[in-house]
Amino acid sequence: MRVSVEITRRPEIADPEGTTIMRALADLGHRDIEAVRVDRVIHLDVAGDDPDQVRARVEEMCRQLLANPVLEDFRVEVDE
Amino acid sequence: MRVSVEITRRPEIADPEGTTIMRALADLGHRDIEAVRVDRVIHLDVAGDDPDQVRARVEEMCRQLLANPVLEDFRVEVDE
Amino acid sequence: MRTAVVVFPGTNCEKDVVHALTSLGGEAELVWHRETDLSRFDGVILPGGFAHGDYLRTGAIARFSPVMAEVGRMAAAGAPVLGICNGFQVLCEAEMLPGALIANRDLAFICRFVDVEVTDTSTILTRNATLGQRLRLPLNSYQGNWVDPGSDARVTLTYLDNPNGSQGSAAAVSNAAGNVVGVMPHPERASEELLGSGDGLVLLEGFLQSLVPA
Amino acid sequence: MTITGQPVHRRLGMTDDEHESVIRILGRSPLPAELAMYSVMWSEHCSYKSSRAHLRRFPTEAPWVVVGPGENAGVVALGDGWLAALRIESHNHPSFVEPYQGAATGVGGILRDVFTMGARPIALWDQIRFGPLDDPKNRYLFGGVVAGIAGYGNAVGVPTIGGEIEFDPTYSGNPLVNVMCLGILREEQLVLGTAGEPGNVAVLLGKATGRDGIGGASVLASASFDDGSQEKRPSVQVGDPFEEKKLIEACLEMFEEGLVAGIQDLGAAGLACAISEPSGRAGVGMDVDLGAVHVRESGMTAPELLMSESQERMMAFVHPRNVEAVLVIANKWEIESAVIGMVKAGGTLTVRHSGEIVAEMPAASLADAAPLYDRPLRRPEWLDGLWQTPDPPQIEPADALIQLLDDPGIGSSAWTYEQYDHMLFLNTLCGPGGDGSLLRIRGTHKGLAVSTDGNGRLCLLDPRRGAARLVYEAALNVAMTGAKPLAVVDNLNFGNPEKPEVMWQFRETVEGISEACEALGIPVVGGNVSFYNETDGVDINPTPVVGLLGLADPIPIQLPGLGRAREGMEIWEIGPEPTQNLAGSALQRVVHRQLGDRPTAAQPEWAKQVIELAASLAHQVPVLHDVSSGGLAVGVAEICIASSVGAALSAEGIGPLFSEDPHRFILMMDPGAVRLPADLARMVGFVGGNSLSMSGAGAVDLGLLTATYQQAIPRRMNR
Ligand SMILES: Nc1ncnc2c1ncn2[C@@H]1O[C@H](COP(=O)(O)OP(=O)(O)O)[C@@H](O)[C@H]1O
Ligand SMILES: [Mg+2]
Repeated sequence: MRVSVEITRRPEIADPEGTTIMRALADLGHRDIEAVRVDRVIHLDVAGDDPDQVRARVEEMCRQLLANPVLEDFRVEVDE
Repeated sequence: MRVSVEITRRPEIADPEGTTIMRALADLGHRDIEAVRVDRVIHLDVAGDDPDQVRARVEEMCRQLLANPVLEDFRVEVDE
Repeated sequence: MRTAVVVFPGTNCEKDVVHALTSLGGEAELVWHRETDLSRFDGVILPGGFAHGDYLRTGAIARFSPVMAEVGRMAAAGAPVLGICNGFQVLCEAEMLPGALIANRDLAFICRFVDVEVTDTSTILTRNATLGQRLRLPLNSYQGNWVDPGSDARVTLTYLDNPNGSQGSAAAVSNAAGNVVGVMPHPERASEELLGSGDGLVLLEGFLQSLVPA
Repeated sequence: MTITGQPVHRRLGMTDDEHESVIRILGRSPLPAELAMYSVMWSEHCSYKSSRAHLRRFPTEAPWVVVGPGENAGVVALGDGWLAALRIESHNHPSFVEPYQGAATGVGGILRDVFTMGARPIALWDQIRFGPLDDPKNRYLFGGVVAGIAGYGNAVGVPTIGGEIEFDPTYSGNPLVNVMCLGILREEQLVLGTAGEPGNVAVLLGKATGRDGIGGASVLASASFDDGSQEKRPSVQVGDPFEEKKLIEACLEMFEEGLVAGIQDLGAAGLACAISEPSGRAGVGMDVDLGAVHVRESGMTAPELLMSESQERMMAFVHPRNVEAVLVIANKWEIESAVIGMVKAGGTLTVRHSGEIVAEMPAASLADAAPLYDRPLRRPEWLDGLWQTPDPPQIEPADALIQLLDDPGIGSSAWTYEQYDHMLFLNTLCGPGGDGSLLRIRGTHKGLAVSTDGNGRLCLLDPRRGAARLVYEAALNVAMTGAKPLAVVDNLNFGNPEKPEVMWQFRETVEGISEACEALGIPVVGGNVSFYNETDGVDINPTPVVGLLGLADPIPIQLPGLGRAREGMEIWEIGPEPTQNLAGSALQRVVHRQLGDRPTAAQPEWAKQVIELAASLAHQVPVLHDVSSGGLAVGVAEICIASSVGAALSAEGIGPLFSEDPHRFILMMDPGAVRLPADLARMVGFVGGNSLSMSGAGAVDLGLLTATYQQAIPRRMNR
């Protein structure tokens, strides 16, 4: 099954990359951007056919490896 | 308006991050993952109220800066 | 004969490049990325480092620096333009060189000497080298993995033992005319036996000899 | 700040007595912002309240000392108007909470301590310690810390040219991440952390202030770990090497133009520290308006603004006539800046937020009035047990050697240092992989040599002897690059200072370092103390780390190197005859898996002779290598591997082959090339063949040695 995990940086955690991109966009004339944040999406193909089981397994992977609990939150979506 | 841009890596382009994650997951015992691909999502807050205009402007930013046509495609979503 | 060595915010090899060039009798001057007139120079080097912190994509933001228009103009006029490491990445993003650079195969930074072979001697970088000549140069990059699907690019140097997954083992590529070259390993770091190798000198000499009064 | 449960000051890690003395100083009970300031400034991390009394023991004077302990970094004179600035810092607790960012911000912090002095940082060294790599958690921490040091150091553009890696169960719940930085400057560029004269303007430079690490380093580093450490997580700081790079260049340009009267980095205790310490040092006061601080998040309270540990910020004190020029340079380098205050006469610090006074106190009281604890000491009872000589299992030297080379703390560290840019600036003459590092100062004949050394097992068995031996080992390492020892910085990583045994270990360590420095005639010019390295009540082995700077003048024309051994060369061991003593040795840890006996004491007279001899031999012979971890056998094996040639050792028996007794080094040279003093030198074998043989103990194939050594870390990190 195709699963996608959005890993988002906690709002209170600084995002130097987002800030730098925002400044670059401003230099290019896009001055009316109020905020830029960069996150990651991880797409996985997981064997299995029970969506709930698959979701549970992927959430486990997030806690183990994919997301950094200190800095990030994650959202798992099973697109059957 | 909140706009999110998904920057997806072209299929023919190698994805070292994806392969590394897949290997790491296997080490953790998750051996039945068939594919892992890592993409980026850029969230922007853009001033303006006309969704089509905002979309057009963000697509322009993607062509200019946010995506590299050699490596990536992009998909813009305006979540009003 | 003067060479402009461009400094973007985050560039860090600029003084090393000037040191190596001047030790060969060349004249080089640091130029801030906001400079808009390079007419007093006969060639340009974009040195290594982390322009704009490598944020978004390496070289993606630097490409829009004011100085880049001038770099483009000089390249079009046939002047020698060399991008080293991060400078290579900037030239790709600026579409002055084919392809792009992505993260190393093993997703780790690599700083060590690597062996490369000269595969094209008709560029500003390799004109003094011989075909098949082997050079020992320091690599120093996280995104040294060059890709260019369906490429017909001119590959100038290749790795003997591909350390980062680069397509066709390319360590350096040039534009069709051979006056714009991007090289991932650092010739200026191999400019003295005392530092472990002098193999970069033949490349930098080639660059200096390619300078012709603008 | 709304805080539930117990009184605010306790939640901020302040004892009731400390709270009382704040009330005494102010003559009233403190406002929230004032309490915040005192709590961070009086935290163990910032105030050294448990260690200060002992640190006074260090010898800190020498004719070449320009700035000793007390400033952001120590500064020594190198001659011809050149100065070197050096400092070492720990980021142990933050690296446990988030290895990548913890290590990265540790690098950022130590860099600021050095360029605050007006110096350009030219190199970094990392001393990192973890639990065994068979535990995935330790692999994660090790990988993350190395990636963090690489990610920040490489991008900020300062090479990391050496360090030390150790793996030991004692660090499983509490890794150690120490980073040392060296900078150079010309005399006239020296700047201090002083606010200077009344009228000077306080300019805050760099990153916008957010809620990062509120109470972070200070409170985090001042409280032990337990399951509660989860709660502390939100205060993790994120490093931005790009911002720091611009900040370094901007500040150095300001110094060159002589625009800055004094400057202070914002590290632990953030703004609270950066406004109070420089005022205290200059005996002045200051008016500060928090409303002027450029912020990343809206609605930050005064305490938050004062305690925030947002990275990449500096506080410059500037004469009014230079403010314009300073802002122009900040602009050029594309860093933000804000005028947030003005220095005033009389020592009162007055902090305003949206018009009203949120804090007012004697500026000096935040540093000088900090509590000073003379904590009880007790020699641990268990030490006598440990001093019994164990009877180790029998083992073939050849097998022991292979087991040692396969240890990730002894095997090749290329996996780590090849992730670090160690060549930038074209000055690295002796880089990672050898003994001491050597950097040239271009345009001179001078070279700066550095060695960093720690050994938790030795110091567990005898903190005083162990610590002294670290200083001698570091001195010998720099001598082997032709350098003369100049100065020491130290990083004291210990457990919970409220335990008398830990304080005893601390006192003994300070004593040992002091004795060795006095014997060598070198000062301690700076350092750092990290207490509360314990998890669930278990303290780490006492782990002092010594960083020693030496000066080579002139630099040897041809430097000795491990890779320069050739067929037919003689192998000599220089120094006192080793005993059978194995206390704290790698053999005990890796092979016997049993620690015991009392470490051999250093012998200052031998040490000085051996160090001077090594420094002169560095100009004459191709191969020098000190005998340390793994003893003579491992030392010779490392040379064989680096030179891809075998060797035959006449040395026999476990003691001579594996003892780590001090003041010894290996020398290789063509037969009779140099005359060696008979009382110090022993011929122990020849270079040649493609295996390493130890007389009466069989031979080990060079290929096997090499593969084992090179794979020690990669095979465990599966990369
Ligand atoms: N173990 C030590 N040995 C010598 N000096 C030390 C030691 N620990 C701290 N110091 C000195 O105390 C001063 C204050 O340290 P610290 O508050 O950590 O500075 P910073 O705030 O710049 O990190 C510094 O000059 C430091 O060198
Ligand atoms: Mg400091």
